[in-house]
Amino acid sequence: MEKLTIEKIYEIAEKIGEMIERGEPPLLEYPPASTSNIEFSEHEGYKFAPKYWSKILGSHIKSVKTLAGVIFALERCLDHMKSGLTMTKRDFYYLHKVEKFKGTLFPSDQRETDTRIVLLELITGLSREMLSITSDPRGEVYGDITLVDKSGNTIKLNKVGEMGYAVPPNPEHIKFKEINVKAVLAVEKVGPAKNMIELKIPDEYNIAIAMLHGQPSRSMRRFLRMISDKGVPIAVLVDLSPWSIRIASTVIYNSIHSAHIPGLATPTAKFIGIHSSDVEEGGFFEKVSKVALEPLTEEDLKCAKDNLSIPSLMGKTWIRENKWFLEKKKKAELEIFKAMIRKSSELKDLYIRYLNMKFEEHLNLSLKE
Amino acid sequence: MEKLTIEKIYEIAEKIGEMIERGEPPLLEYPPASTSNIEFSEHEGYKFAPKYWSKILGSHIKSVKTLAGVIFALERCLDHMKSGLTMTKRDFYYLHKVEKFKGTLFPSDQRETDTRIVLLELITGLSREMLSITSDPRGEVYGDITLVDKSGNTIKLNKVGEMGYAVPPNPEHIKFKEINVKAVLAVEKVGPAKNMIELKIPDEYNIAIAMLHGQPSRSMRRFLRMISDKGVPIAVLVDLSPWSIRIASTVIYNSIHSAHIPGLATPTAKFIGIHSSDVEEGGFFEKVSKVALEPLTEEDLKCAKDNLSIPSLMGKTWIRENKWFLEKKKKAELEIFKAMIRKSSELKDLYIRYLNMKFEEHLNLSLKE
Amino acid sequence: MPRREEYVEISPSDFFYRNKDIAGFDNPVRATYMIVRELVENALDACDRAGRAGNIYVAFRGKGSGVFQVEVLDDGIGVPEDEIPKAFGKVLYSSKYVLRQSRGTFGLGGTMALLYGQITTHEPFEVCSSIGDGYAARYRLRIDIQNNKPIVERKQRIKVPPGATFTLVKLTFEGNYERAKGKILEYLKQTAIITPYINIVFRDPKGAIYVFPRATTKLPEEPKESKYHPYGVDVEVLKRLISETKTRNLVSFLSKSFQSMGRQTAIKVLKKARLDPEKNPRKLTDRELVKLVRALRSYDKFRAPDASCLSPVGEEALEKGIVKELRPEFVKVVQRPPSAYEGHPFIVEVGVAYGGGVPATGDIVLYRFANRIPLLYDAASDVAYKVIRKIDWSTYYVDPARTPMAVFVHICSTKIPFKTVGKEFIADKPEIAREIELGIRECARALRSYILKKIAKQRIVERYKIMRKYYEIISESLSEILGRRIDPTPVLKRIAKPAGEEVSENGEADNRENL
Amino acid sequence: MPRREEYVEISPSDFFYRNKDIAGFDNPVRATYMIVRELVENALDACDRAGRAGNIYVAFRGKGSGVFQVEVLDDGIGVPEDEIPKAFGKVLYSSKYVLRQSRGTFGLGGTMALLYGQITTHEPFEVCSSIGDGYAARYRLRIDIQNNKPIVERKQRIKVPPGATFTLVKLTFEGNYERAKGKILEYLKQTAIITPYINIVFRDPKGAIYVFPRATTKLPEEPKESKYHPYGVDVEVLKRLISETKTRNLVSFLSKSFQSMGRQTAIKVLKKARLDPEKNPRKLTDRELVKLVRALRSYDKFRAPDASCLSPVGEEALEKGIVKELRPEFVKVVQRPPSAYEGHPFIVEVGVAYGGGVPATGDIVLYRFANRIPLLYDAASDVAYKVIRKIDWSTYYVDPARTPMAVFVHICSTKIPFKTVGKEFIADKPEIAREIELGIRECARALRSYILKKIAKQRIVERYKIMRKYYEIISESLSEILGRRIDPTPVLKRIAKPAGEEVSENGEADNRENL
Repeated sequence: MEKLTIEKIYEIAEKIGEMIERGEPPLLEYPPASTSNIEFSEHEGYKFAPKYWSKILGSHIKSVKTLAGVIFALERCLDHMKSGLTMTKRDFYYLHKVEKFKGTLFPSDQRETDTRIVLLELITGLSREMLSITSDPRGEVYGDITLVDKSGNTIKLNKVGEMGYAVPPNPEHIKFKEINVKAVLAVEKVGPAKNMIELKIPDEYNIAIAMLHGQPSRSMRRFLRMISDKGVPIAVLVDLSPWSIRIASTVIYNSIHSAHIPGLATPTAKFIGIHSSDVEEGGFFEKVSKVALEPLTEEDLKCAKDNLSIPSLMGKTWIRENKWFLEKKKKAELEIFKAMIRKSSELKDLYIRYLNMKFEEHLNLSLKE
Repeated sequence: MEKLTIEKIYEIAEKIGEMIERGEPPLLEYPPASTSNIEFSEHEGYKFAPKYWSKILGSHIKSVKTLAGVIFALERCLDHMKSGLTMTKRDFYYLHKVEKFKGTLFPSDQRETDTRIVLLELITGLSREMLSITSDPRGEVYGDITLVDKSGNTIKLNKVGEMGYAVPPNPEHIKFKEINVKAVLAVEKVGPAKNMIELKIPDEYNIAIAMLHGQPSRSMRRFLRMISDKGVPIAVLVDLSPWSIRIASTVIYNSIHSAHIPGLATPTAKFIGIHSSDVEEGGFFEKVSKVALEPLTEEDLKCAKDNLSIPSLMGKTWIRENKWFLEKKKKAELEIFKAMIRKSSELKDLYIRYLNMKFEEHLNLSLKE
Repeated sequence: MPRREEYVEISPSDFFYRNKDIAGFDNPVRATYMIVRELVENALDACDRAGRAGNIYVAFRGKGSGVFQVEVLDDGIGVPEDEIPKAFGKVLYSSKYVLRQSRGTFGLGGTMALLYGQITTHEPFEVCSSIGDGYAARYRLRIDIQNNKPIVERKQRIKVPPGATFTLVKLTFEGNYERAKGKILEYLKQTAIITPYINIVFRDPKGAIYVFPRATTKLPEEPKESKYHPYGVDVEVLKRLISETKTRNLVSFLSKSFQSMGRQTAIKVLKKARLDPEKNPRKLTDRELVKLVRALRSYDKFRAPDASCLSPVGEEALEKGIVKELRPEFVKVVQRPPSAYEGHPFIVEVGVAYGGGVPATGDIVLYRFANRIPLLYDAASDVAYKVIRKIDWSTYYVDPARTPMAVFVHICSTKIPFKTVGKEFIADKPEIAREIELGIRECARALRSYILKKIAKQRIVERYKIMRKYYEIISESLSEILGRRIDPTPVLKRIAKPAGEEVSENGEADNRENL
Repeated sequence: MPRREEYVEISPSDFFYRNKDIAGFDNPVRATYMIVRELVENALDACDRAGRAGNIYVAFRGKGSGVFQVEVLDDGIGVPEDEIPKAFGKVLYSSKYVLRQSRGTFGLGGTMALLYGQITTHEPFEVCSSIGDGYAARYRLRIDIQNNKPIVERKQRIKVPPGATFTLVKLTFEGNYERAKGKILEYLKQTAIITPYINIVFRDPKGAIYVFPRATTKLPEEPKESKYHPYGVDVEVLKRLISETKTRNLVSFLSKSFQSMGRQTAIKVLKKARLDPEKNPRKLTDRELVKLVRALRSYDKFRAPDASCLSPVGEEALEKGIVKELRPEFVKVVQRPPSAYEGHPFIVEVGVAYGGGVPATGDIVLYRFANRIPLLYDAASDVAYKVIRKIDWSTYYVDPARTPMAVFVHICSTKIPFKTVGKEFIADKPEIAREIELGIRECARALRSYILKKIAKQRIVERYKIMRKYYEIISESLSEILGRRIDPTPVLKRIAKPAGEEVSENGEADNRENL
């Protein structure tokens, strides 16, 4: 992996260097992350399929700054990789905040260098994590999985504490040793996920639980894909809301925003709930859904409207769910399980019933077996 | 711990029940979290020392709702504790979103139930975590520390992956088995903390690193205090900014906001940097500080002004630092280390030099020994 | 070789003809509205002077290509036969140039309307009037603009019942009724509010009839002609008073010619001016005249100007006018005591109407009146508008953005400080602003206590129901914790009726007040 | 028993005396400013009529307790001896009631100033004037307000050099100079902009002297008296023209009495009105008069009104006026072609000044002029203000919030559509708004190309410097990655001078333009 990255950097540097020495204004071509360069399919999710190319031309006053920024950044990335170090976006910004860049690459604010990072990804065809630029990681996994990560230690993900294993910023280095779960349940919110762990559901029913903490981080998405590539079914459990179908679809299909990064989609993952049918008549939550649903806020409604033009939400299920939001102007949250019970001793059974129903329906897998 | 909580709940229920049966309007007294009930000292941080008491009177139309809310909440907490379950604030909100509470306890939004949680803490004198109400946890610790948490597993915090151990929402259950570090370094930001781990600084120099992710969560603060109670020195490394001295002081002294919760302050912890003197003439960062400092934003400046009236920032050091912000209108971030180096291979040495200097100065401890 | 300019004199009617825009006649739409307004105001004045609850009939007839005939008939005091030509056909000739409140301060609006008709259609206008002596004089008139003189084209006498008084004015003009319609109807509606004792019937060019019936037959007291207040005097006025006086010495002159001026006061003023009290006023030198004016103006112990020359509508009548046209849930009208600015007496009447039929516009609807004339244009420049904007309405438990609410401000004065000849908005005199604010605040306080009482009564009824619900929850939760039933009945009995609060038997609060 | 109202006639001066506020004399501060303005305007008119680059001297003298004496002297055309009493002592008597651009449209401002002096101090005023025949007439006058008549208190003749013409007006009044001072100086400064050929010297009550020297001796062309344009006609005007004509038939009458009316056109109009071209105009019936007016107004092929009666300042002179008073970095003045609204011809002159000495207020500074009079009050109600607000200035690469910028709008017309007698702001006539907008946009386009050129020249020079810096960074980073030195010189040579761009030798761009 790292070798590929280093080769790519040398290749670009060689090309630009030669042009400069020939007295030819250097030129870098790259496929912009415009919608026309992005394809979507249910089977692969978002895929980067460049048809159009943009140019960074060393003879244009506006382009030359970009060119210099890219070359400088490649040099710094190479240096960090050689030292085994990562940097954050803020680190990357600070690399430019030096005396000698006054009037040239000295950034007016971090947005400027953040944009450059996306450009680096497009030019190299690699993710920024591969170039050693990471962001704050987010998300933990709990369950009977054994792996070795960059730290070199062998880690059993149900033996690292009650929160589970904190997924590192760049999971590329992870090697799986043993996987003893029949599925991974990715849960949007920490609260319900934590309750399931407290109720020993992962231990007793042999599944792993991934806590997404809202919109999943790139590292969590990459981790889920890597474990899916090992043949483990992935189930996604989120709120019933316009935002949450985005979360589920991001796990499954990746997003337009990072469509140019390979390996972030998990197309075999299944969106198991909460579905609108669960709160409708005859649904699992029927008895509380009249009062426990929340009204959509202005922003929620705007989100549902915007969903109508998101390619990954064009499939039948997504359209049905989103239409429900627009019609009913309601949402339900995973906390609705708590509104279903009078005594907390009823909670475990409730979770099991729900998950078993959903696993059978979507993963063709019985939880109880 | 849990027994105490359960007893407290019974005691309150008995008292109210008896008054009702006597036909006497029930009365609950509690010390409000007003500034007059809060004391501050350098040695203990914020401390709750009730002098004034408020009343919830069952004969007042406005109080009766509060009373009913409190009694209902106590019953639900008791139930969760008995099942070994936690709930989030959102869960707590959802407990009220049921048909039968229409027109009474049905909340207009979550702020209503959040306020009730603080009231529960004041009435019982216990933290909400003890009452089984937790929030999303935040923060990891990496280093040669062995402990057992609620999961029952024995965990070595430098063997749980490259991010370290994710601190659980309620660390109360943790039992330390072996502590082989000479200090814990609490770092505000993940980027620099991660770099230190990548550079093997904790392994080679026998310290632990705690990643605060900005303003530290209550669980992280509690964890730091627990480890400090075991005799381990704690060092706090944050940005040089009006917000970050708040972060450091929160670790050391707790905050006004949660002053009524015992055990959140770590008064022996030391604020080791970044200090204004580090970026001034003759300071560690002198050579880059002219360009690498960021100007204070409007909000930063307002924060610095507000700091002037925060009791825990009245000490000499804090006043000196805060004055510097008001005068210079600048800030520095931990990423400034990256602006100091031309090659990333220089980074490790830079960290070591800085930490060694600071440990000697503030912890009277040599990193290199 | 010296050059010489040519100098010309023009007549007052020529002056206003050339500058008709400044009197509001600047386009066909505005002129149509102004014609109705000026003629109706003259009719209202005539009714007031007759001292009875009068009737006014206004009718439009379309004559094609933008030409209209308008007829205004009132049963007011009537115009004497010999005064008709000049009163209607001469600018700056009027019965209104006295110190008494009347609607047309400038005394030229009616003639401007007739002049506008003449220059747009070249048709003569007709006036027919009787002062009650058994016959009516009917004139066909034109105006000789260059000489400011009426031209009588035809005149006849008609027998009418003795005692019958009326005036009918009929004129033809080029205008635009369609676009002026909204303003005209709004003007008549507001006129009906401020003169609730007058019956107004309006017939539009399509034959539609709008009736604004009277709500009372009680008239406001008629304004009296008054003497000058000393503060309102300049050298010119003083000279005129001296030329009219029959007195022989300054003390008598002052005490006879001015308001609030007894002999004692007169002597003090003269002492201040260093003038001999026995001096004949006609013998004052120019320098002494100036000294006397200064003394009159700087003496600071006069009573406020006499307001008997003013004729406010009255709290009861204005309330009736508001109720009849708007049907609000609540109304409060306040008449402020007389006050004065720059020596001119004035009285402010203020009303606040709330809920019910008040138009819901999302903001306070402001109705402005000056000497019983509605003011329809340029509200935002008016002193009352500024006062309303200054007030923090939340103090009074009202949110003008959510509750329909109207404010009425009526100023009457011998001299309304209009900013333009168009008479559309009132200048920001601090004395007037103050009275308006005090008036509005008094009404607003009444509104506040109305709202608060309404709320309080509803609350007591709700209280017990709520208490019961909460104690059920408390009981259930306590029983769960303690494992035994806690019965809430004992405490509920105790707290149902707290001291100082009472529940009416049927639980209904009486929300009707002030109506 | 019939009641009878009392009817009274008042004189025009009495009318304006009673309503002095509507002419701007409503308080001592405003009156002080108005007195200067009205007298200076008369002086400016006198200079213009004399056809020379004149001189005006204004002096204040304090007399204690708020009383001032003001003297205004001009070397303009002078007033004939026999006209002096009426011209100054009678309202509605003036040399300005002709169809020609002059400053005082209403022709009563000067007399109002004198009247104000008289009623506040009871002092007579003095006028001394010569029309160049070797002597000057000196009068001491008062106004008989009730009868609108001058009273001559004293008169004498003084020998002066033959050919010397001048007018001196001296009056005493009660006012407030301290608070009026700012407005008076601003008025004089703006007057100096719009009449750059007049020398103005002002002496304030403390003896401080302010000089506004002339910037040119070239006068604008003198306005001519003009015939009526057919669109500006109503029945009244038509009757007056008929009463004055010597022609015997309608064709000749029309073509002699109106602008842009040849015989052919006259015949077409008469055909439209169905009138016999040979008919004697004096024999027209009332109905025929109306028909003729309608035909004149609805005929749509007349040329725009003749603007020869107008006297704009001229682009060059206005530019000089602006440069001399403001010293801007850039200025552009545009005179729009004559246009007309409602039959009144008008010409708009617009200027835009940028940078340099233009006052930096954070917004566009708007200088408004009407018939060469500065307008100082109520800018926000003026048509020019609305036009400026409508324009998206970013289109012209200027940000009024950051760049000091001034806009000058001068409208001259035989009839300026003022909204008030105070003559402070101009009504929103679409034709006028359009011309102002076109003028401003033309100036703004010139400003844009000035700014763009300035920017472009700076850019080329910067380009090479920047390129070099970036290639140093690229070279250094590449060398680091590849482990061998990459020399940027070859590519830098190639791209330093791109096709179509040139670098001047010294790299300095010439930023001075239009000045």
